[in-house]
Amino acid sequence: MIHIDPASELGTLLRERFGAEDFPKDAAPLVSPERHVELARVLAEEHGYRVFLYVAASHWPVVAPNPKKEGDTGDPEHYEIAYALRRPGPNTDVAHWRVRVDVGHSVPSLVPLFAGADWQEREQYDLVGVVFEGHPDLRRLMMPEDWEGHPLRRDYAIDTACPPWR
Amino acid sequence: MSVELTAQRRADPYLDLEDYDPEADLMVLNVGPQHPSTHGVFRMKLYLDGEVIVKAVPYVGYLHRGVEKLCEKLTYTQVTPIVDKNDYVSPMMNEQAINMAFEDLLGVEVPRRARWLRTVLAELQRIASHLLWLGTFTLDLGGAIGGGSTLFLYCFRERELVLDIFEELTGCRFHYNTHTIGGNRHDITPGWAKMVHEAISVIEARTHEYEAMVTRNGIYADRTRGIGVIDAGLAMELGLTGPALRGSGVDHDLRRDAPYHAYDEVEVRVQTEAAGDCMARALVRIREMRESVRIVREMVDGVPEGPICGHRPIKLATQTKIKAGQAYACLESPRGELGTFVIAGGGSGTACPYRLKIRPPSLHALAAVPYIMPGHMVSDAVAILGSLDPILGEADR
Amino acid sequence: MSFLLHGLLYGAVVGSVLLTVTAWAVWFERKFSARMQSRLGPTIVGPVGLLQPIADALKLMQKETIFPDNADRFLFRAAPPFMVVFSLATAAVVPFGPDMIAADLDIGVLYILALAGLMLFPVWIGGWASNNKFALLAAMRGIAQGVSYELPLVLSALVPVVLAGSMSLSVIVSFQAEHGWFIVWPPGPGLIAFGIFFVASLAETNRIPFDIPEAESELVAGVTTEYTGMKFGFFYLAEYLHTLVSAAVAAALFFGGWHGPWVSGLHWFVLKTLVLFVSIFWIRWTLVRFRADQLMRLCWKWLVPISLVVLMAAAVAVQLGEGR
Amino acid sequence: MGYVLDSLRSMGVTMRNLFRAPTTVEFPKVKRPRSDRYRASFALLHDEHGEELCIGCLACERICPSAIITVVQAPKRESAVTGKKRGWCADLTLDLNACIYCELCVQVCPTDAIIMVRTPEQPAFEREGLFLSMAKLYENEKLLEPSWGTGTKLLEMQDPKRGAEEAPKKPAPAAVQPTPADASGSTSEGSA
Repeated sequence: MIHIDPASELGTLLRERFGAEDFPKDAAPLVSPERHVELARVLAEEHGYRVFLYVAASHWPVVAPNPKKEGDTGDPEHYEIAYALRRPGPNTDVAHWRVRVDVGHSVPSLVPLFAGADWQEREQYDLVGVVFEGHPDLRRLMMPEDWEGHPLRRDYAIDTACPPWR
Repeated sequence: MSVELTAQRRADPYLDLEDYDPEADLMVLNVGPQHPSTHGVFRMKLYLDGEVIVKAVPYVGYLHRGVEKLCEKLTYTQVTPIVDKNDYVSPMMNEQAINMAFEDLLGVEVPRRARWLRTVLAELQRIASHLLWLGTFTLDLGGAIGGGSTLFLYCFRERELVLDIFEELTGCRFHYNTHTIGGNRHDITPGWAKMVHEAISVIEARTHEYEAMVTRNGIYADRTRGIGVIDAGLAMELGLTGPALRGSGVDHDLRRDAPYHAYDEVEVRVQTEAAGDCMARALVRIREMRESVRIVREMVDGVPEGPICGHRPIKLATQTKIKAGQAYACLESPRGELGTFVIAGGGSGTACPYRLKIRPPSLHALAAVPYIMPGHMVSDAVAILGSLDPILGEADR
Repeated sequence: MSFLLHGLLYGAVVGSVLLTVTAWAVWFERKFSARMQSRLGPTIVGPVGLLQPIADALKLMQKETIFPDNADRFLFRAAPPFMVVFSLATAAVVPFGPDMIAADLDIGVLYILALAGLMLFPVWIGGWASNNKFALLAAMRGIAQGVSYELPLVLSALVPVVLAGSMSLSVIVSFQAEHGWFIVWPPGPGLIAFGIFFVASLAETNRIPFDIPEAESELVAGVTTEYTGMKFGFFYLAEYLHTLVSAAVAAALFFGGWHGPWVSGLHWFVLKTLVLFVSIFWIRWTLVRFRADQLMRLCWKWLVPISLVVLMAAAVAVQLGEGR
Repeated sequence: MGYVLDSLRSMGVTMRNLFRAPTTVEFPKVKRPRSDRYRASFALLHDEHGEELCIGCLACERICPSAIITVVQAPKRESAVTGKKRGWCADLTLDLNACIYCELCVQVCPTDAIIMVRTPEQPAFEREGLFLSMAKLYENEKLLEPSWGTGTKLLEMQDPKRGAEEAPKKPAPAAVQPTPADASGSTSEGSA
């Protein structure tokens, strides 16, 4: 399970400089979309997390408020984008963080910092539909260019009819 | 030579051809998706000035099968045989990577015997995968009717020995489905260790022959030295891992630095080369092959007694239930860091993953193409692509 | 009149024998390379696959001829026969035995080299007419390579000419029969010249490590990318014929042709040609190929200067020998 | 010069290999031996009294990752041998066109009814030839050589408690069977 100890070097950084409050036991801490490029830069330049690992976006549909629970407001449709960087070498470590944006909003792209984010962000845009702001070349990567919809969204049925192949 | 000078500079992948030379009459050469040396169905559009590449635009996705979407619909127990097909040159690694993630989520302890067995299988798979790489790389350099195919067939001949070992153990030569959550599905048979010893001693002896034909050959060196140079900074930024990263001089190997399986019980000597060119990547892989032979030889006799599976064996499709959580598990596949990022729970119930993301090392390797190819010739494009060792099944998923 | 009859008769005999030999040379190469690669090679057609060339030819003949869109059909059709004709025509001046020569030209060596130069044209025509970028690139590479390697080929072939004092192949062979093979005597020039001639022949015949015009891992199939059926078969045949004839010419120029210890004759010539032919295969199935610029560097920086020096050395040797 | 020496060294390697025995075989005439566990196709089994082992429990249909197994259950009735009521399978089809040979259906089978066969090379000329009907599956039992794996053996091999006590006195809990099956298969095979 991904867990970042708030007392660790990474946890301290996230807590003190990037306002991460919640360090869940089974997930990476959330960072605001505005600050996360800065976080990646600090991690790469000051802490040696220089290998780009992955971007994994996931789509979360609307959760209606549970009437039985007091004060439950439900959850709007949103994307959750998990990022990871690795520090190479004998003291290797992985820095995980998550960014959450509502549908319709975009996330700042990491491409200016990491060339490896280019295709990963294109893939997530293609498959999940997250728009990465500042990406120099945000095209579909896996699916045909004229494909409709984003297959990895939860509302995209697995048996959606495929248009005739060119 | 001007070709070499331009290759050293980091190329701009988004180069506007107007900026290059508005007057230039560039030739657009479409290499792939059906081309002998694109290692599957990779396509790149090369803008050529004479024979020198000005800009390379790669296209992937011709082998996209929607594995990640499929995994969302399959239960945890059913996913293993599906991901087998991702990196079809080292299927063991796919199985191990995905099951490591699930074990992490479940908190299952893998028995020591299974961990040793997994280590041996992983190293054997590494030998097989590097052998296939060496063969196909030389094929790219030497041609299908020529020296390339000779070495290719030598490598396949030796790779057969490894596949025979896997067949003896699992019953399949390729898509084994021998790993499961918490351990392995097949235990070793009485004659297996002897078979492994015979195979690796043959492979070790023949590695010298390969070296005589490739790395110690002047023509081969001419084709690979100084070609496709990736400096350490670019390699890390691109997320290159494995031999491509080590070939750029970064001393990083998950087997030593973040030991999984039983790698904490064995010494792994990490092989690095500083040059960052095709030859460096080739040397790293050939030395890794030797290193894997040594590790297998040390480990195969000492596989400890005990159970091979620490979790309930698969009896029902929906028997493995994970409430919630996110996990990232990674291992050093022959191509680099093969990671699995899983979000469990969520809206998909407890039996299926909510979102499963496979981090393919090949995709990152292919992403290097537009950065390193410009400035080289068409012949070098083939060499560079071969030296990155991309597996399209894994890149496209 | 008798000259014409002689030419026709010998031409027919040499042509048909060579074509047959070439067909089985393909079989031999397939078998040889297979064993080198731990394979079995052709086994099904005939005993040990001996009828495989016939099966191949029949298969190629049955195949449809495909013309690419916008291809120049006339030139596209014209290229393959030219290839075969030029490589067969080279064989006319090769002395197979003491009196076995189709046309004993005074300028035999010049004729061979001229035909080797002409062989570039079908390559270029085929590559251009295919209207395919891979074929075009291959044709350009082929021209560049052919023109460059012509030079060391000519210069090294001139060494025996200078030593024997004649351009006629039969005279060169008889001279060697008298004074010893050029590969051993005079020591030095002949051997080096043979080395250069051999390498340049490999390049002229597009054999690995110089097969960049058809580099199939880069350029799919080079000039023959768009050729199908027997048109491709012609290119294939011409390639083997050219290789075989090159080996024969090298045997005549440097190894004394039909001359040998005990009984001189055709058998010695065949034996020498075969040894050279097999070594070409052996090299082909061992090495990887050069890149275009490395190939040029090898030619202009090494082969041309060395062959010039060797030619001078041969001339000096002849001058010194005159005083004898 | 370097090129010449390097080439000669490489040529030495190829010459050495020229005299090694070929590794390929003339395929249809000679077939390479396959391992015991080799899995190639499927078969359905009868027990020693000639009664169908399959009880139509749908386990294989549910586990199959590529969803190629279709089971039609038949109503429960008495077994002719034991006289006890048991389930029956009316029809079981398996589409080899999409099979990924993962052996999961074999592993989950509670009665060891479905197994894989190790006779390799089962080609077909049309797609229907790869579609295994129930009749074909029972035919395979007689015609083809069974592979090592059965549900019982696989579960025994993967038993997490295996090796904890030297001789397991009772069968593994997961391998409880409704009908007597291939009991001889439960050996301690595999502990090398």
